[in-house]
Amino acid sequence: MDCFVGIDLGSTTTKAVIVNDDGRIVGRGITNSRSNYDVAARVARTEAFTNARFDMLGRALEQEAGQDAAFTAALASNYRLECFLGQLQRLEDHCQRDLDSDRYRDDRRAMGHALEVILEGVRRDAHAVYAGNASARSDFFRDLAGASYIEHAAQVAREGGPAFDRLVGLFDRNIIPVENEQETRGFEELLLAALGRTGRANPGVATVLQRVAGSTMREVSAVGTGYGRVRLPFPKENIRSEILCHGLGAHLMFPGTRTVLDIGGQDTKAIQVDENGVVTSFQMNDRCAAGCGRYLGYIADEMNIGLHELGPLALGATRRIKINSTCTVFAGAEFRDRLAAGQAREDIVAGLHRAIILRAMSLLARSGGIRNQFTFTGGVGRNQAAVKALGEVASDNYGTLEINIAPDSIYTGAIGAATFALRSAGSGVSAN
Amino acid sequence: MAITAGIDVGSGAVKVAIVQADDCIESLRAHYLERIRRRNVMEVVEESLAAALREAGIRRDQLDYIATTGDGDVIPWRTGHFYGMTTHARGALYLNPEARGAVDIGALHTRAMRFDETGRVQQYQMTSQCASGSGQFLENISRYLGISIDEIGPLSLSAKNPEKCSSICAVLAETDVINMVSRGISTPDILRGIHNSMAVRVAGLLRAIKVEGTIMLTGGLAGDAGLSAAIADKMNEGGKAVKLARHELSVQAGAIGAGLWGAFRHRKLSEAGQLGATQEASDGAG
Amino acid sequence: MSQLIEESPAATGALAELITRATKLYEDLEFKTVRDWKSAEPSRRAIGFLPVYAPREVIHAAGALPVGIMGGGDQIEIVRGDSYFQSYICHLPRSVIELAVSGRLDAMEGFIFPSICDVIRNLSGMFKLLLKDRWVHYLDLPQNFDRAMGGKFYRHELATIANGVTALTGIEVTDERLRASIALYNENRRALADLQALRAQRPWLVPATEYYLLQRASYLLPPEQHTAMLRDYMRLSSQSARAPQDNIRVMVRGAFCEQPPLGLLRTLERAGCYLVDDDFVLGARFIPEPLPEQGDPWEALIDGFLYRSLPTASKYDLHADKEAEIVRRAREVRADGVLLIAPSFCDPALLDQPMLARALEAAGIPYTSFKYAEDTGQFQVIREQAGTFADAIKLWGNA
Amino acid sequence: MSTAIKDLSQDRQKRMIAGHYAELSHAKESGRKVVYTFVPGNLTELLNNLGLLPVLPEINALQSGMRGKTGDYIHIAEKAGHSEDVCTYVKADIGMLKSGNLGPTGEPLPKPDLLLLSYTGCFTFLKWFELLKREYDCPVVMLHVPYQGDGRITEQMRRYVADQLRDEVIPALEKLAGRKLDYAKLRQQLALSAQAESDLVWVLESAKHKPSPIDAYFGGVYYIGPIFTSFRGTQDAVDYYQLLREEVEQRIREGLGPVTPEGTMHEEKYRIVVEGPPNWTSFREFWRMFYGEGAVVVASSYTKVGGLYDRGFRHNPDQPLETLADYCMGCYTNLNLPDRINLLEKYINEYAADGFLINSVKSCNSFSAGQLLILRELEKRTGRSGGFIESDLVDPRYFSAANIKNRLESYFQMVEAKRARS
Ligand SMILES: Nc1ncnc2c1ncn2[C@@H]1O[C@H](COP(=O)(O)OP(=O)(O)O)[C@@H](O)[C@H]1O
Ligand SMILES: Nc1ncnc2c1ncn2[C@@H]1O[C@H](COP(=O)(O)OP(=O)(O)O)[C@@H](O)[C@H]1O
Ligand code: SF4
Ligand code: SF4
Ligand code: SF4
Repeated sequence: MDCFVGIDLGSTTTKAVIVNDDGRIVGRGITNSRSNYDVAARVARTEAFTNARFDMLGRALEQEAGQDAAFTAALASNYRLECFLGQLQRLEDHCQRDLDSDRYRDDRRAMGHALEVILEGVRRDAHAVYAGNASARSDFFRDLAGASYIEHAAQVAREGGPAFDRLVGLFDRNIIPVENEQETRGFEELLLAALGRTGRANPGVATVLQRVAGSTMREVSAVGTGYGRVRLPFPKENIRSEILCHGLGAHLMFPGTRTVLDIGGQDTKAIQVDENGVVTSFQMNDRCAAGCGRYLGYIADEMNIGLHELGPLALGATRRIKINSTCTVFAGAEFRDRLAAGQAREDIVAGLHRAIILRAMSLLARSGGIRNQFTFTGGVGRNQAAVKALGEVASDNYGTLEINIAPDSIYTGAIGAATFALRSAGSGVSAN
Repeated sequence: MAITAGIDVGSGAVKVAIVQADDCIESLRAHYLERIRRRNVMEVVEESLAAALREAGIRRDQLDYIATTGDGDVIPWRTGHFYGMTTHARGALYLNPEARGAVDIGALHTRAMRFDETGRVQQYQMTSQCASGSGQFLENISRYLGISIDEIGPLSLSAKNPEKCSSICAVLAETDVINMVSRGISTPDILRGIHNSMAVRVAGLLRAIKVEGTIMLTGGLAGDAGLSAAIADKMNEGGKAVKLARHELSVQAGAIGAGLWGAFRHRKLSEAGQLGATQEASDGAG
Repeated sequence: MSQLIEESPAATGALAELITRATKLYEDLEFKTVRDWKSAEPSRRAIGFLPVYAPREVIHAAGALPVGIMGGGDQIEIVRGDSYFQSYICHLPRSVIELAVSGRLDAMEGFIFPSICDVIRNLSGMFKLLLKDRWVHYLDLPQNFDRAMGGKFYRHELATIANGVTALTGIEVTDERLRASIALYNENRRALADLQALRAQRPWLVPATEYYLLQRASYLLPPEQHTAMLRDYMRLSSQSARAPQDNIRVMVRGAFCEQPPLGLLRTLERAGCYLVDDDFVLGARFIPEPLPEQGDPWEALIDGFLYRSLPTASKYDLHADKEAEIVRRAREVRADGVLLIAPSFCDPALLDQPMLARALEAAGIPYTSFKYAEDTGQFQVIREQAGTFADAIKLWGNA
Repeated sequence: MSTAIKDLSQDRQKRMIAGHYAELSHAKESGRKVVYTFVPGNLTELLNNLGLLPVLPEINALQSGMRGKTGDYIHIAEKAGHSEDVCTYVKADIGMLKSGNLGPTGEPLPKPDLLLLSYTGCFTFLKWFELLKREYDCPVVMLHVPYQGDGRITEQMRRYVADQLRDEVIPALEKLAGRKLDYAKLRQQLALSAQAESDLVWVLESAKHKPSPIDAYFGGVYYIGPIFTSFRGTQDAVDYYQLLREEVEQRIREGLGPVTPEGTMHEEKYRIVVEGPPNWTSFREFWRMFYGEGAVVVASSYTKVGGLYDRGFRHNPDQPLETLADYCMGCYTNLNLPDRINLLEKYINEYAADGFLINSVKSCNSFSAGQLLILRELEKRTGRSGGFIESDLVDPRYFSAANIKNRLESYFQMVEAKRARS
């Protein structure tokens, strides 16, 4: 199969999308952006390819081995678990090596013991998460392992183990190299390991797996975009402005799109496109990151809950509180203050969501207002409370609107980029 | 002789000092610091006060005055509240009697003050609603660099080619740091670069209030040797020699100051024969 | 003064009612008050004016209600207003635009933009583009204070305003009508001066927020109603059981255009500061003394502006000594200290500050400075600064 | 060949400016009196007529900015209590003053004997001279230039300015100079002004050619130098503009594009109209972001701040005071917003621009307040793409190269995509 890859190196997350030569999306991958952009891009891309193979796999299994979608899903979960455990093992190795350093001269044994207990707990949690009967805070190893590590570390510290700060320090220091290392096992190896965990497979499954794992996926061309795009190891003509990619991506998902709002981790963009997905005007937030996705991140941290829990919480609000969105870093303080002043958690959180949306409204107005249809993209599009607030404010001010939110919205930029890759490859062929 | 507690409720940590003082002698009986770490502040306050009292070996009902500062005015059982710069100035003076100025760098804000030999604040400046160059900011950075807070100072001091760090925003700085790492800049150089850019702001505050002589660093970031070196460099660029001092109890300056003011007010009130009231009604010293 | 003091009792009865009325006026961003006033007679017109000073007498004499447009405060949601201004421009014009594009200013047939700064000046052009059906006039107040030059020019400006409003109301501004309007506003000036005197004398009777709300009411009510409101307030508050607190006395300077949120005033008081003098809503008493009610009324207005108006950061008067003035006034109201506060990004106010600060320093008057915006939502920093200021004065005072 | 010619006009300008600074540095010895004044609405002819030497603080600030000194100066001013928020020209000037009144050349400038506050198009000017007055303790004379709020200059406005000139400004200058204004000479000066103005307009309008032989923004700021500063009404200026015009004629004959710091620009890919002042601290870098992408600025409003001549105004020797009044009131920032939009719209159409770009500077409310409405109106009226970037005049902290480059790139790609479609 011929593949065209788009990579969106965002400030918080890196996304990769693969389209085939019909322009259909066949694979998606996401990881958190990190100190090594190459690695982030590689990880996202690998994940997208994995995802694409699962896409093929699902169909092949159903047709050729009579396995239903649930089976494929279980297989995929186990695949992710396998990857997670591999990373966790590397984390353990790093930590063990670190424990040999001078820093732990005095409490090496206690720390070592604590580490074992904690990682055992993390492992248990991971099994539960991937078995699908617990809600994950995030898709990322760093977040997932981190949250569970901290929880168990607190427990260990409470029960007389080493100090909490010290335990967390160990994690903080060693997570970085782990994130920047690649999985050494190939797709097939991981897949077979996952199959072992899944069990109860029909005969013929293994053959299908091997065939799919062995089929070629040729990367014809790739286009990079996003905040960190200039750091991507791509030639200049394969780098596109994130504005254009977002505009195009939104257009592809919803051809009727005229206005796009993208709220990412550290920037917000308002984009107007024409009927062909060509950008006609745009606005971005300036040097201050107030009111972007990270703002919600700080709030979630402050409340010690997952990002995905924030939206549902805010939907429970009963009173409208007006908050002027302030510095992202102060979001936590604002939250605490208002709580101390007796306002309800739900109401405050809803107010904070609304504040973000109001900020975005300014950018939208600046770029030329909201026209029908209106497409909301970026990570914050996953947050239902933000979506609700946006719907209210937008229709109050611009009349009835069709508001599009795709499940793929976080991939918008990458979809645009992948399509640019497809188009440029196409034009390259015809030019020759 | 009054025994008082000073409680400094910050955004990062709660600090408690138990102070014993009369007209001529002041002594610190105990001090305690507890990081809040997203817990309920009032619980942390109760816990910290209990711990400090234990250390001092006294009972809570033996306290003559409970003085709060920082966000401590939410504590219902306080005797009186003093504002942050009032208490940090007093605490700085206690820790270093030669000091005539102080910079308090905490989790979210930076405050600079100039005061006289009695601790009376004469001029001050505070950063506004932007967390660039705050403790929280450094904490984020250190998380990205995978080091613990205590390592920041020593690492920064070992920098060879400090990186120029231009970003003003604490949030965007995180990405900047990622950029730097990916460009192969070493951790010490990044940290010193950040310290230098923070120092410019701090030096700006200090100059705006025209302090001279010895300046105490107080607040959590006083523990950061790299930052204080950077500030000292910046301050002395202009040729004017200022002496920057730190103390191992710098982070407690607010709590100590509050305790001392509490003792002062206790004396005034007992002279005026108004003891018995457990709480001063209006905020502030009155 | 170290007695332990109770929080003064909240206003009750008629006083509370009056304050509620003033608060409602303040919160009336739909300008319902104006619409109601107009609906009483179909010929009625209203003219909005931006901060700081506009010759309300002329508008009034032409049969229109002068309405102050002071921004949107902290309760209005800015949806489109921000999109007209970059982040480094003060807040007031955003909310004014929001009011305009959301139709809230439809209650007014015309607008006057007094020359106060480049932002307001350019805003006048924006109004011309956005509200094409309304009369929009930029009022160039003279910066030349010679009667033969600046005076002559101003006379012409006043005539332009008179003609503009007359075109809307059909009522000619005769000398007679203008003298009558001046007389009404003179009454209002006297009442405002009395209120200021009362507050400087016994600030606990006139809390900062109430004083502020009363000033603001003058920008919505016809003058005679406002004067009555002031007189009622003074009587009721003096009879109330309000008792003094252990606060310091401060004077506020520098805030002359964008208005502070009420929370800021409250924060200052809670942090231990009585406001005994300020320059919020400055236009309401820009010419503090009554103007002559005989003779040429136009000359009276010109004279008032050229020679009797208060200093502001946007008036360049070669001969005025703003440094001497701030020191004199601080001493006159017996202020323990001065708060120099200014709207963020306000060039005129902020560029004035260092000059005022230097004067206060030379005079040995304690001062501190900070910035705000009409929608400032967090007051911790301000509370800390004002609180420390109050602490320093109190701990070494006779406390 | 063409480089040799280029050197001639640039050289000439450099010599003129160097000569002026030399005169300034000897002002005290030669007994010449020094007057500080502003660029918009400057009264150069009057000063020259009376032998007074002008100093333009804005020019000092921008030149110090180009030489990378303003960061420190601004710091000094902020240390002295000035807010981060206010105009950085003012702060750069205050910083310079506090560093020993150092001019951009590094040599100290003479103190003013008079501050001539021709208050045109900007309120900050008022505050600026109020501050300077306290530092230098010298007299101020104020010329209040009314704003074209209703989009026109009325007879009353003209009278008001002319009256002030006659009764306040000129007497104050005469007193300082110790002699009377020579009206016959003033008429000659004004005639010379008009002559240079015509050549300047010709040069600026040469950008209507394709490819444009000049860059009317980055190059333009050099072209307006002499006429906006101390040389209007002098033979020097007339000669300079003649020379410049000949050079540009030559470029047109040769079909050359504009001169850039890296030689002649080759391919003209985008023709852009720019509104707003440039950034001075990273001027070269900023310029490169344009010519590096093949973008040439064909018209700009900034080159009209010290006088708007391409709508026909010329100094008129027959009515010296009235013509000065008209000049002052006609400067770009003294136009009301609707007129600024009309002017830009005309530029976009007449210069066949592909789009327009607004560089919004943090310092300058006079320029910046309302620019977002300008953006929207122009997009609506011309159908051409508008771009918006933010920077500052002389505060290096507000020039984020990566940020601006990102926006410019996206903008040019957008122009391209739009063009490809139509
Ligand atoms: N599951 C989720 N629920 C709610 N919000 C989310 C979720 N996942 C991501 N986000 C939000 O999306 C932001 C990241 O958005 P993204 O578009 O990936 O940013 P960028 O492109 O700048 O990296 C996060 O800061 C977070 O606020
Ligand atoms: N050794 C250190 N080096 C750098 N930062 C430190 C150090 N110790 C504490 N901090 C920082 O100090 C801050 C807490 O300071 P503190 O003065 O208690 O603040 P607050 O009063 O606002 O709670 C935290 O942000 C913490 O990261
Ligand atoms: S206010 Fe907060 S988000 Fe904005 S620039 Fe400052 S630190 Fe960054
Ligand atoms: S607050 Fe200042 S800058 Fe803003 S409109 Fe008012 S005077 Fe102008
Ligand atoms: S505000 Fe603008 S016009 Fe005024 S001095 Fe500053 S840069 Fe010049």
